[in-house]
Amino acid sequence: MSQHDTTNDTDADEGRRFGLSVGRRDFMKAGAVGAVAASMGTGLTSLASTAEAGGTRDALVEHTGDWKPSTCAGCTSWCSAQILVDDQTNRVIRTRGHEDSKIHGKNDCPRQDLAIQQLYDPDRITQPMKRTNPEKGKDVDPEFEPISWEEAIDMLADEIAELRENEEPEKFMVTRGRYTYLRPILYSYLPQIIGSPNNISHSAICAEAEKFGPMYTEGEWAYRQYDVTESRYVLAWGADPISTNRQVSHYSNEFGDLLDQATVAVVEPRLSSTASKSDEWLPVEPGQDGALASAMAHVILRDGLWHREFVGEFADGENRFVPDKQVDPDTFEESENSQGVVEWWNEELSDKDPEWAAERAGVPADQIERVATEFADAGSRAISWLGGGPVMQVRGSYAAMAIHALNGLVGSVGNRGGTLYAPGTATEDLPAPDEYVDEVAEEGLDNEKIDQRGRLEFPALKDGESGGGVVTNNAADGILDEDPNEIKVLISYWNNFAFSNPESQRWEEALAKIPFHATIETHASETAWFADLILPATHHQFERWGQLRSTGNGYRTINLHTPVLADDPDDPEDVLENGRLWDVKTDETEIPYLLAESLADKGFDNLLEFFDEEFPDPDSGTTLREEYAGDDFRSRELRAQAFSRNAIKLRTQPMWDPAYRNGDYDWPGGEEFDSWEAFRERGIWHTEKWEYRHRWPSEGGEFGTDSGVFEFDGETLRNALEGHADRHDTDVDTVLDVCNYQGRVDDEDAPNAFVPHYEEPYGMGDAESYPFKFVDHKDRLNREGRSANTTWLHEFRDVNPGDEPNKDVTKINPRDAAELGLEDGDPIVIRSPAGEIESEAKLWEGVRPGTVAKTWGQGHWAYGQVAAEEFGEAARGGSNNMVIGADYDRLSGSSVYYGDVQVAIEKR
Amino acid sequence: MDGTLGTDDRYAVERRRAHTYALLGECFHEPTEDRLAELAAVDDETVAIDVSALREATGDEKALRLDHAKLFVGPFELAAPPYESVYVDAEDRVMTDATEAVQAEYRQAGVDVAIDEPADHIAAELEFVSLLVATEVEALEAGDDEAVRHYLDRQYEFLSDHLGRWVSEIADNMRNAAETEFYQVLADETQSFVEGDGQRLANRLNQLETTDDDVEAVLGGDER
Amino acid sequence: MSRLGGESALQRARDAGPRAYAWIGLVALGLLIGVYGALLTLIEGTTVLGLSDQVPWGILISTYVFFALLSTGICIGITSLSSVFGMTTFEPLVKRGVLLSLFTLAAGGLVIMAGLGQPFRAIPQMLLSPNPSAPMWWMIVLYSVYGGALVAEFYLLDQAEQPSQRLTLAVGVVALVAPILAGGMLGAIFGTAEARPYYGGIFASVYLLVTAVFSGVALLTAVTIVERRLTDATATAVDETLLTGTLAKYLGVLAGVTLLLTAFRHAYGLVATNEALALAHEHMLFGTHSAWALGVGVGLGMVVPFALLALPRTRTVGGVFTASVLALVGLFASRLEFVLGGQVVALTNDPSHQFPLVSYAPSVAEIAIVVFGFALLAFLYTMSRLLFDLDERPDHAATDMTHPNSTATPEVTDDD
Amino acid sequence: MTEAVDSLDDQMAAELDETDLQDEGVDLSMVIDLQRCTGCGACNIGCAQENNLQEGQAYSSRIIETNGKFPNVSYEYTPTLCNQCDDAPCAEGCPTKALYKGDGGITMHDHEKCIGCKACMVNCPYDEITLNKEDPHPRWEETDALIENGTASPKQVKERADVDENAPAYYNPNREVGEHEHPTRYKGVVEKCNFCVHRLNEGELPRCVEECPCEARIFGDLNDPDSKVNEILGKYNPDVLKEEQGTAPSVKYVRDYNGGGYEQGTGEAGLGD
Repeated sequence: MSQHDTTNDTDADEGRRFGLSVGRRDFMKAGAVGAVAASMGTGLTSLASTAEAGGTRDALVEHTGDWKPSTCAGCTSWCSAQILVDDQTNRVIRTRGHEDSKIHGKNDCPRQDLAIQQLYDPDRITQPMKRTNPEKGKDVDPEFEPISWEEAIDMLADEIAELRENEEPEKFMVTRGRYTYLRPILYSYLPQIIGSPNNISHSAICAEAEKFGPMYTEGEWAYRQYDVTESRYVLAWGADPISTNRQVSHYSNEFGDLLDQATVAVVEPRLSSTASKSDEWLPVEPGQDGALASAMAHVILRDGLWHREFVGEFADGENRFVPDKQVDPDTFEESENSQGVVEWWNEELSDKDPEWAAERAGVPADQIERVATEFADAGSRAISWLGGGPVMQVRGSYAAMAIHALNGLVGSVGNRGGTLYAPGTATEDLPAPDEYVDEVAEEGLDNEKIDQRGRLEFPALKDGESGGGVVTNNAADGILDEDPNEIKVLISYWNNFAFSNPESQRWEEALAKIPFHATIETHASETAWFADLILPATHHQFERWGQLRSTGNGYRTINLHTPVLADDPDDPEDVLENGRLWDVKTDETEIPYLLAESLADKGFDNLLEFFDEEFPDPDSGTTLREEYAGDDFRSRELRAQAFSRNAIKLRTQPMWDPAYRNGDYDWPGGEEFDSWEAFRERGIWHTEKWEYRHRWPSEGGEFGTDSGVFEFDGETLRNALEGHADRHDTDVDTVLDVCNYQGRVDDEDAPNAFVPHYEEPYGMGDAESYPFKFVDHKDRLNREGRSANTTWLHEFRDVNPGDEPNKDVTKINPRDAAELGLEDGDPIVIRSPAGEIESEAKLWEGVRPGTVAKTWGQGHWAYGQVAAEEFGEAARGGSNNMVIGADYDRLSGSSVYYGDVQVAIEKR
Repeated sequence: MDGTLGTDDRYAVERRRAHTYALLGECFHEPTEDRLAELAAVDDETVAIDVSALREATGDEKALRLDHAKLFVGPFELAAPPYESVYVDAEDRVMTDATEAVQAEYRQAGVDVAIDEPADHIAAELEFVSLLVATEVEALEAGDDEAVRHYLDRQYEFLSDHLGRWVSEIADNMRNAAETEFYQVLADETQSFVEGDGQRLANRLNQLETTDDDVEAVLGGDER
Repeated sequence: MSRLGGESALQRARDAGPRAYAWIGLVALGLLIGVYGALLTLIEGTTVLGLSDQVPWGILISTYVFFALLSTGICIGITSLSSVFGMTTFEPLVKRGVLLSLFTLAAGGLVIMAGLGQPFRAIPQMLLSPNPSAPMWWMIVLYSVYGGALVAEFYLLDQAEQPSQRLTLAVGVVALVAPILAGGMLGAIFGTAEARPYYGGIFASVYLLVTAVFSGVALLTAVTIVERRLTDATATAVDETLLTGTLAKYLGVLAGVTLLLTAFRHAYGLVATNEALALAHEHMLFGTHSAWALGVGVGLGMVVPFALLALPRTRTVGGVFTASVLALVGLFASRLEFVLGGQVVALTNDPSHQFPLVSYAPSVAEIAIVVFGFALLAFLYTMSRLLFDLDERPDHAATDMTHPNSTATPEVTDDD
Repeated sequence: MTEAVDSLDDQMAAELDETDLQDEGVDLSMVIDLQRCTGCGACNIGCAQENNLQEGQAYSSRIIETNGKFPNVSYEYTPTLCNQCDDAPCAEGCPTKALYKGDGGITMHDHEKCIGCKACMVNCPYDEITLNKEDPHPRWEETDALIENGTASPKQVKERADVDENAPAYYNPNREVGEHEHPTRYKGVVEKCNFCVHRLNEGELPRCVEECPCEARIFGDLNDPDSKVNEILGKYNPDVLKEEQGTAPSVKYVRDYNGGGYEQGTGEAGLGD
């Protein structure tokens, strides 16, 4: 065997450089030897497994690491995601759409990938910090010092305990921005047990007005999903589905086919991403969307194109919807599915022809005619897609009703290729805290809320109830005027109100005024700049338990957030040990629990009792105390993490616990798992598919309106408005007048108060000194204001049509620029009655003359080194919210961003 | 090689093989106190070579170190160069094709050289075989016959392509040049064990091919 | 055959007087600056150079082109006339011409090496994995051959006792053919880049070779004039009439041809239908670079020398010297204009930025390396002046008695 | 998003699994369907993540074009990457064959042979080659934190993520697989897209193809008649960027970014008033 052998056939096994030298199957075996070597560790002298030897890798991470389920909350699509974690270094490498999701599969929009730069962002807060400079102000350095979690929680508990002793719990406040559906723990139950009515969510600066339309026509205060795979005509109003909000991944994936099978028209003052790919672009004058909606309804009725089965028909078949003519209601037989179309015609539509609308909206009459006709020709497979643009305006509510009512006219409500909602989900509500609310708390809860919702000038008619909805931005005025009461202690979580509210300067003052403010977020944001305590939060996509949901393709999915860095997420020890990059905690569960323990130390143990009693592990029944008995801070942290796990198990129990499911829980249908592990491993649960037309009364269903049918005449709105008027013992006309609407109950030369109708836009600032209308729109790579510190956002900023990489340009039509003597790249100032910002001019034809368009998202002066020009000193770019005044669409309570913002442009 | 190497354990034979290769690999390293202490502590049962002979032959440590340097390290002309490439490719060259081939073999198996020596150093090769046998044992315990078969093949391949081809020559060189008895004994033990093991492996593989007894039966076979 | 030993060189240096010390001090300073620039680039990487992804070739490349073509020009323009074609008029310039060619080539090599991303791999990789389809590879090979030929030629001129006729001729031919091909290949590097019409395809080689001769002759003339002022040995060896007569006219013609070619090049460019090309020319000539590209490159560098040399009145030694120096400065600028022009209109082909104009300014490190090139040239030439007798005429003149007009005195007295 | 049948990615990955890059005549190509593309930039970010690219050095980039006058305006986003030209000017001009035509028709770059002469950057008509002017990601070597012991310094994050290469903390080690790739490159050499050859060798699709949410990037072997690529090219007539340069690019584009229809009509006659 050992003669001098000069021939050695080395080429046979010499790894072919590019060929598949190691097929996948043998690879598995090769790795095994390495594993044995690794396990022997020091036992070896001459060799070591390649991992330890720091040598190069011999397999892609996709083959060695594992995909763990989680959810991306980069926008409200809330896509279900899978995170690739490298097995050797426990590092997150990639994120993609969840392969099992019937909504988007592995497809995820670019935002989701920015999360990785967020997770490994050096500017993340790594441990709790305390302010040492008592003075608060925009250009006052807070001089944060690191402190331990124990001290921080103790400080916060002291403040709350003091409020309770002085029996003024209403001076405690919680503000919430983004959230998961574990939100009730921190957002509702904690303030309820402490006794404060002041928990303020961000909804009114998101798109509450978008829900007003469907509520007062169809009885559904909710966002919709759109059946694009089956649709033949899509008319998008200010919506940009391939770029932002509510299922970007699904709509981007389907858009190519949609262009083949359907006609797409977009109503938008600037050329948006969707508009640039669609068949028709209606460059509407900001604030005039309502005129187009009424004119299109006029055309549909005038030409007899409405959906007979859904709307009804004239007894003798003769179409009496003749322009400028009133119609006798008796001649029209309404269908079982809707009511009031004749009243809508008589009160509003009869004289609103395309010419009338063209004058106001600046869109050619023939285009309006064409779009309306082709929209209606697509019959029930036509979508009137309601976006935030036309409705988040001072008189946006009625435009929302008109736009959504178009779906009613063509019968696409809940129908194939039309506007759908979400099938029922099998989540369980978290246990309620009622028995743990003592009298001091009861008293506190009776106070009026700090955002003054429900007052005469703030109807906020969510779900038909006066004062039902939040008026987020008005909370700042409530704090500043100490009306209804002073706020002494604030917990703000997962929000940056000092940046994301219109006229955000007011929030800077309000936050500076609050004596004690603890903020729970990942970065030192503008809001944290005024905080006394920063409690660093986990990153939602990788480091915590939570649950959100996606809606699309006819389904709704329940998506889990799981701590992907831990090997066994169920084991609190493991999660605390290596589930997080830094010493950070979950805002909605761990921090409230630690707070409860600290409050109990100070004698107020209602909260702790609630958590300990009501949140055992539903699987094994063991309570938190049984799991971890110790009273040292480490055991508290472990209990807090176990509490988070138990909470999510309780929330999703029907899906994974067959016994519970078949108990007295009314199971809505959908996937069934038979163990928590199986469900957690998968991380996503699907409902049944939406059943077309199942809500139509003609098919045995029922709409959520007071009348139970689709209302063109606004009967539910009438009841809500009358409710609000009675509450203030006045009449509807005064309410509408105070709230700055033009509609009146029965006044000939004013629009009818209840039917969907056009109202002239209310300009904030006079047209002479502020000649341009400001078009604010979303950034494709912005994770709701949280991704400005990632380098990729700036490097690829030109994915927004008209924008430039690494810049924050304002897009101006070349004709306007010529008048102002502006050239491409000139530094400019944008001034409005509310404030002014600096920017750079970009001459771009995709902007309507008389308007300027600017992407929202930049203008941070804190948050991090990439987001700000000079951290704590100079802003990078300009924050749109500094020039958008604080005004409201008062019926829905929404803040106003569009349509009415008048600005002036000057060369710097 | 920890773990109980009791005689009644079904795979004792294999474990002993693994341990022997590892031990031999050790011995080719520079003789330090703890290595010699380790050698002294080895339980004869767990090794398939006459370790007691080795133990007696250690003698004075300083001489051993001198001899080790003369044979394997230099600085002058190596008496018994411990590199396969020297024997297999051409008389005096190091880091030739053989080294690269061995390196590729290690990398494919997921291991790498941890000492600053070329991959085809005798200590590394011996240890690599011991690793292959250890993995085979694991596969045996997991009852994955296919994997066991795979590793037996790999062992045989490595012995026939590499270690087996030059072990006798290095042994001859050691026998001619070694001054201390330790390296004389080491030469004999290494050569006889490696060649014997290679032979046994060949028989077993033929037996596996010709008959259809499963791996279990085959391995349970003859003692050393 | 001067056998000046080492010590006599030192001795000559000592008695060259204070002006020489200043000169040597200046050269030393230049070398120091250069070393600093090269080291900085080596350590920090090309980030210290003013380059970007749109302008990969900056002043270092244009300086390399300038030096390489100088070397080529001297050889083609002057030395080969004597070593290959046996002309005698330029014989006094031959020996220093060969040295100047060699040293400018060395300076060029240094500048390009310092500008490379991975300088130490350059030669090994060129040898280990040559790419015959790459003009750059051929250029490097040919210039190496040329360098060797120059060394051989100088050896034959200076040291060899009785060089055989055929050997000198053979070396001379190689020293002529190699630079022509190398210069052509240098042009091909730019010309074959079809994505860059500015370089003009085949025209690049022609343009570079012709302007090379102009620059070579200008350098040789300038250096000779300076040497004549410094040492009377050279003054006697090189007759003034040679300078103001044949050389001046020769230079004048070359200046005219260069001016013509450049004018044609820009004319074609400005009216080109290819908008990017037209914009590039327009930007280089009348845009931000127009001061040095048009003013210095064409105005000072070609028009003024041509005028000086064309008018007999100004064709004095001083006039010729000024013309040569201006020509050199102008050509240095026009090399940069040529290299930069091809990149100034970015290829990002991003229509929304329709032909973005890219800015480029040499960085400190780049200027330092350029200074290094010149300092090295000056240093080598100064040393060679001390070590060798550069005024010596090539041997073949001495032995070839049969050649009628081999005497030193020029047959034409030139007084017009 | 049809549930039952595999996604486009899965089918292409299956095809790739059977393709052995070593075989002669494998001519890998990518077809980009501009109607499906929404211009979202996911390809750019996915590529930057996979190849640890320094900011500003994008293999996968874009050309953006706005034409027309308001209100008739068209905006077009064309994703770009190295075209792996069959007749590659960069490879022809490279003095040391650092750039060469490798298996599958990919224009490969051997960083060990690259001398940093940048001739390729001058020759490439598509500006797809970038230079590493310094060792990449110097930002990640900084040791000072934004807020003293409140936030981490970039170096600390790298240590926490167990990364010691010249790379960000979210370093992707995939390029270590197969020795010809250098995971992060280093100063003085150029770099370019090579269709993620380190992934192809392991039977995975290029990262930009997997990352595209619109399934607008179709990848496969042109010489395999029933590959997805040929299927698409069978339906739509492809065009390539700068065809007049004659480099025969392997990246082809089909259909139009602005896929919408328009209102029929042949315009106005005569010079009019």
